[in-house]
Amino acid sequence: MPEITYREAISQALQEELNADERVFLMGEDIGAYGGSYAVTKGFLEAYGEKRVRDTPISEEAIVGCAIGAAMGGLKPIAELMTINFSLLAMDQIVNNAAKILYMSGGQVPVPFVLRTVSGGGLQLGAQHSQSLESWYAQVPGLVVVAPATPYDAKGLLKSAIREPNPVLFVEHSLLYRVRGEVPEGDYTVPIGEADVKREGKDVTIVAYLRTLGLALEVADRLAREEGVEAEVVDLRTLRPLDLEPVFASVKKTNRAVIVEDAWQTGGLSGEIAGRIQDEVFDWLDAPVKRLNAPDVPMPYARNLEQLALPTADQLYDLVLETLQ
Amino acid sequence: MPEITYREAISQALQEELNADERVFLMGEDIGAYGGSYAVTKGFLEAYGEKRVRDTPISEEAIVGCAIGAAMGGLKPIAELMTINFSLLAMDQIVNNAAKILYMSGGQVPVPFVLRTVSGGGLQLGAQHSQSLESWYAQVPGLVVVAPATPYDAKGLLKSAIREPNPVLFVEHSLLYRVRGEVPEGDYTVPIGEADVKREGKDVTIVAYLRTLGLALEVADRLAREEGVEAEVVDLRTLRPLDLEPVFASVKKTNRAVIVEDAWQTGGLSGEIAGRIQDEVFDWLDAPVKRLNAPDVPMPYARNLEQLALPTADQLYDLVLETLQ
Amino acid sequence: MATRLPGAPALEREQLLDFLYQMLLIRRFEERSAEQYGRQKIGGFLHLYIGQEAVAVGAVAALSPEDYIVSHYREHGHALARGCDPKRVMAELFGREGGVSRGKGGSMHLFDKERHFLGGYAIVAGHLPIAVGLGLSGQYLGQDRIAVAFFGDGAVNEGAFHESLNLAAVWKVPVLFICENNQYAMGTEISRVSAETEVYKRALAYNLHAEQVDGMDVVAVYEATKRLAERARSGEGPMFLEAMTYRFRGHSMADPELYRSKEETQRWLGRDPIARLKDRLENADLLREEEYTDLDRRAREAVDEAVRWADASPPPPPEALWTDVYVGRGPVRGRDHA
Amino acid sequence: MATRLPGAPALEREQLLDFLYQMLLIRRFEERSAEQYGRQKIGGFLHLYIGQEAVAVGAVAALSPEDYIVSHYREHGHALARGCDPKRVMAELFGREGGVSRGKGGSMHLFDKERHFLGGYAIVAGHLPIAVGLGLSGQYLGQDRIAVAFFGDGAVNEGAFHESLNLAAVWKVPVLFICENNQYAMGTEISRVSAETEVYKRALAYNLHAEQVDGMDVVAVYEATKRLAERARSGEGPMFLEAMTYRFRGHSMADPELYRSKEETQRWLGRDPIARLKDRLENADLLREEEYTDLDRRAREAVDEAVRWADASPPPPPEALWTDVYVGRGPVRGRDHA
Ligand SMILES: Cc1ncc(C[n+]2csc(CCOP(=O)(O)OP(=O)(O)O)c2C)c(N)n1
Ligand SMILES: Cc1ncc(C[n+]2csc(CCOP(=O)(O)OP(=O)(O)O)c2C)c(N)n1
Ligand SMILES: [Mg+2]
Ligand SMILES: [Mg+2]
Repeated sequence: MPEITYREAISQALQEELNADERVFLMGEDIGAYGGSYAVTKGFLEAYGEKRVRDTPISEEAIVGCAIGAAMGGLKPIAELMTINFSLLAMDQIVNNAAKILYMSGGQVPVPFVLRTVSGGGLQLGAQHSQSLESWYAQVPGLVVVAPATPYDAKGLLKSAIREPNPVLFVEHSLLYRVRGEVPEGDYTVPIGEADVKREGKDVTIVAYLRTLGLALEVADRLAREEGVEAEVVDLRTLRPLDLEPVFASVKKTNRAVIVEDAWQTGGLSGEIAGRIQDEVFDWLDAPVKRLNAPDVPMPYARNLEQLALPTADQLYDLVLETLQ
Repeated sequence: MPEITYREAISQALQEELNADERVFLMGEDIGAYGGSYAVTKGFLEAYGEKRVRDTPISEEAIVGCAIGAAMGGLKPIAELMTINFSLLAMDQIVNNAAKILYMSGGQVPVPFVLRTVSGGGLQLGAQHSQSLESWYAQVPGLVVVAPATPYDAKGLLKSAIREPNPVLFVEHSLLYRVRGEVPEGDYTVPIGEADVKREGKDVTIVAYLRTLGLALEVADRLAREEGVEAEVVDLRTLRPLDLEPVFASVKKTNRAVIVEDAWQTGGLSGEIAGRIQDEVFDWLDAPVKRLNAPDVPMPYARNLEQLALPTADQLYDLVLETLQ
Repeated sequence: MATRLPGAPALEREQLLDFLYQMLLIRRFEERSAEQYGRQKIGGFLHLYIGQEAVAVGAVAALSPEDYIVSHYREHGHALARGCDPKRVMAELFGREGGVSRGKGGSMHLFDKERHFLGGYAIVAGHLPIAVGLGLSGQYLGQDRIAVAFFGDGAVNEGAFHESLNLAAVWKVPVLFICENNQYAMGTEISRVSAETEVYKRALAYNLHAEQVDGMDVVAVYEATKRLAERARSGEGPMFLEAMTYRFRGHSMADPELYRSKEETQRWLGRDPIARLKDRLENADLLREEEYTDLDRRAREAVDEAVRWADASPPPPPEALWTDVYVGRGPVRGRDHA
Repeated sequence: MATRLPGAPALEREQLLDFLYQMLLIRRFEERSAEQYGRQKIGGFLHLYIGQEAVAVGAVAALSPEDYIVSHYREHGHALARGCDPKRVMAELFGREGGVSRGKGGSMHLFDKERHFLGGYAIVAGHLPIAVGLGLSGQYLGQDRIAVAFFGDGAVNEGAFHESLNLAAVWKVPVLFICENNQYAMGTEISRVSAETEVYKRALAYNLHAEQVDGMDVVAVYEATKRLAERARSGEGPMFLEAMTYRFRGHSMADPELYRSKEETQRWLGRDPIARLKDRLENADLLREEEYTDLDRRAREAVDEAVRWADASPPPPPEALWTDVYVGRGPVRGRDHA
């Protein structure tokens, strides 16, 4: 299988779906003439033309609302918000319209479209450009929220998202675009709503998604090497609907769990997951479920401070060891 | 002490602060000529004039942004968003500006203002007007989020909020405006960031806020009457900073906890609280921490369905008993 | 008897009588809604369309049945004008299974997909970008179809208004924006919150065609809409129509109406769109008193029937709580508590 | 030697030379920033102001030092023109403790409260309502003070633009909106995304005074700003100025500039605001070549000094992560992991 980047995997999925279905089109800021702010759609405008690759004004609310309307009219829009920070400007459309129209219409009007966006910090972009806000959307009934951490999952999940009959927020991570991995050429899908055990182990369960999956795998290797501890790593992949069965199964085996997430802790997903674990497998737990989140501060610009503002491998390593004591 | 309503308590606090400080002013949609959509500011326009009671266009983003700027310029704005559902239109201002300017400016520029809004369902207002979104704001460093459940707390906390040097989201609940309680005339404050034990008990801890406090107290009485169970009820009152010490202390005594909240479960505060309880007082827990949230559906309009879409006293009663088994 | 109205030669008498009937239907429907609200058959917010009937009736009549319509929460009139069954609209207000949205939407969220009535929305201006998207879908698929959005003067100050008009203009989307300027947003008079009180002038900033019409004159609304809809349909891009009108009742049932004078209301009552059309038809010898009485009787009967039907429709089954959250996805969390 | 420029009798030679110096300072500052970015002394996004210097210099010079200024992320020029210390601005770009925002803001978030420079903001148009609030505070407190917001042509399509202009107009807030129309928002040419490419015409919809000025002519910008600022100050409400300009470099350091032609850029380079003022002064016999060389040398030295100073400034202490989240509230959650 060819090894390609996360960026290329997403780009492939988009191209294949554009080729397969005339109703699929892209819209967003600077996706065309500029080639996409993360270069995912480079060359698309030339290849597909202005009808299907639509540069928009800087109007996040209209972008999402227009995609909703287009979906209601029978198209399959793939809208892009340059980063998840800007999604706050479109949050009304996402939460009050996209997520609710099917329900409010008594099931008459589905709203199938994909909203791609980019989450995360780590590039010194400062407080207004470095947030991980996906957990807010994961709270909303009516939305599907997907967050792939590998090139393989990115392509397969994006294809599922485009074919999904519901609104999907597709969250990419700015630090993953250069990550490489094996990705089949041509068509395949990864099902939405299934978490994935990315590494098997018997001593402790680590739950992660997006950037923190890499952290978890790195720490798991180090734990095996340095401490003889075998960590099982579960990648959530979909944040809504949240598939925790593999987590429960894993904790029944390991009796210990650590959750690691880029978001701020209060109201992030880690609390939900910890709450569910302690509820569902209470009798199997040998230690409290531990959580590693970003510290509760806006993202600072200075490189040294930013490094302190994101969960690190060392912190995770220590926390896992703490759980094992 | 006179008995007044939650609505009157809030109105009193506003008037007293308007009287005390010339820099305090109100702005929002229909707070003036209309008298406020929940009649909290009825008569204010006549009493204080157009300079201090400012009707705005329907422009949520500008309302909040303007309040931020006015605060930076030395005023003490009390802005109002008619309901928390509309706060999504201003979320960028709240999250990306209000919460971050102090930090981004390296501590130079504080943004002291109050944003009043109304949360909750139960009045058949349908999917777009019945949400409980306060937990999203409770995740954001830089914000203070206050959510009083009684007239006494409402007046005292609003006064604290107006004097607070940080941006405060002050969340009222649409079903509480007619609730009556004893409220001192004149000045007093309730400190921000302190949860409050509203009922003492030794058998189980119930954590609640806003509308669910009433539910919890009702259920506690019934439990005492019908089962001889003494529930301790903790009212969070402030959602950020979240004061869980009284909860931990309570659980150390009761060994059991139930959290009840109007919001959807995934990503609400109940997960955070359950996650923290099991972490901090793991060895004291005799049963998993249980949670009662709204079912994961948009709010339906039909009365019979809406009743099913909010946590009920019966559900809470059953869940507490389940915890006690 | 004459067959045409002076000044409106394109309209058949039949159609003019139908305008009258539809306005009466809406009027009676709203009056009964208010009454049923008082009896607590209807809950939540109820926003009556009384006084503005000429806008919905004139505008919707000028559209093709394939054209998409979206509206705000004051949308009973638009739904009825589009031909939604009054029985099912009333049942929706009652929160019953037979409602157009199966009781899950309510007064503010009427949907009737079959009639391309794609919803009432309760976030001010939140449906405007949706209209742009609907118009885009028609354009993209090469359909002969436009989208129409109804909204109020208050919506004009929302960012969504601005972004939608600009996007529609840039892409030349076939969408017709119809602003019903009833001069108040809840209790706020337009001049207190809008830098420009002639709303169509604000629309001109987007380089699109915009004009104003007397919203109390159903024939004028019909003709203006017809013209603008055809221009949009023929590729000229978005069009904007400001209909000057007035709501005769409060904003919602809770409104004490402290913010406007009796005299003002009285002045506008004198321009009642129903009475005006009636007079005009009578003067042109196109309508006899007993015909009018008959139309009104039919309207009242249809509404009586709607109320009876709605009341006989059962509430949605408890199971309905859990459906329609997703297409093709199983039960959702929280179900265990049910 | 002459003392005045033909056509600009109000300006002293001193001030004109100061304009020239300030433009040179910004130009050299930005060139060095680019260089330091290449050396990874600066991280994140870096948006250079090169080409647009006349706007910041002319406009800020026309304001009172008490007037509030807010800007977007392309704000180094505005900060320097307002008198922020180049050393501390460069240190901010370096993410150092000596930075104007103590290293926590970065290039996009320069703040200097003492100089009433109340920030650079990275959400397009997100600072416009803040400017309205700042203007309101001056009006409310009876201060003789206006607020000024700088932003780009791309910001005009955001809802926040619309809401801010309307609110300011309704309340007659003393705020001056200055749109730097450099004709591109990242890679998107204005005519592709704005229904009206003459931005000041969009502002006219709010019933406020709006005009256009040659943004490559510092004297013209100064005069227009002076006029509009005084009108705002004297109670006429918000004012709008569109400055026609061009960025000579890419949007940010990552921009491959595929979207515009070399010829176009070349044409605009011919209108370089620095060369233009220099020529004009020389033609009017107000500047000698060696004076210019001297000004440029001073600018270069100031920037050299800024780079040295910034590099000597230490990074913020780890403790700084936890401060400035709240005023007067203790440590925040997550600290236990530090
Ligand atoms: C975003 C948002 N803000 C505020 C409200 C509350 N609200 C409901 S209707 C209304 C007034 C709207 O007035 P207008 O657009 O003129 O329509 P009209 O009611 O006059 O038909 C307001 C403020 C809302 N529903 N949505
Ligand atoms: C709300 C929001 N959307 C998108 C972006 C990404 N973005 C940053 S700058 C920019 C272009 C802005 O162009 P303009 O306003 O013309 O200013 P210029 O860069 O030309 O000075 C975009 C789209 C953003 N920062 N904020
Ligand atoms: Mg109105
Ligand atoms: Mg630009």
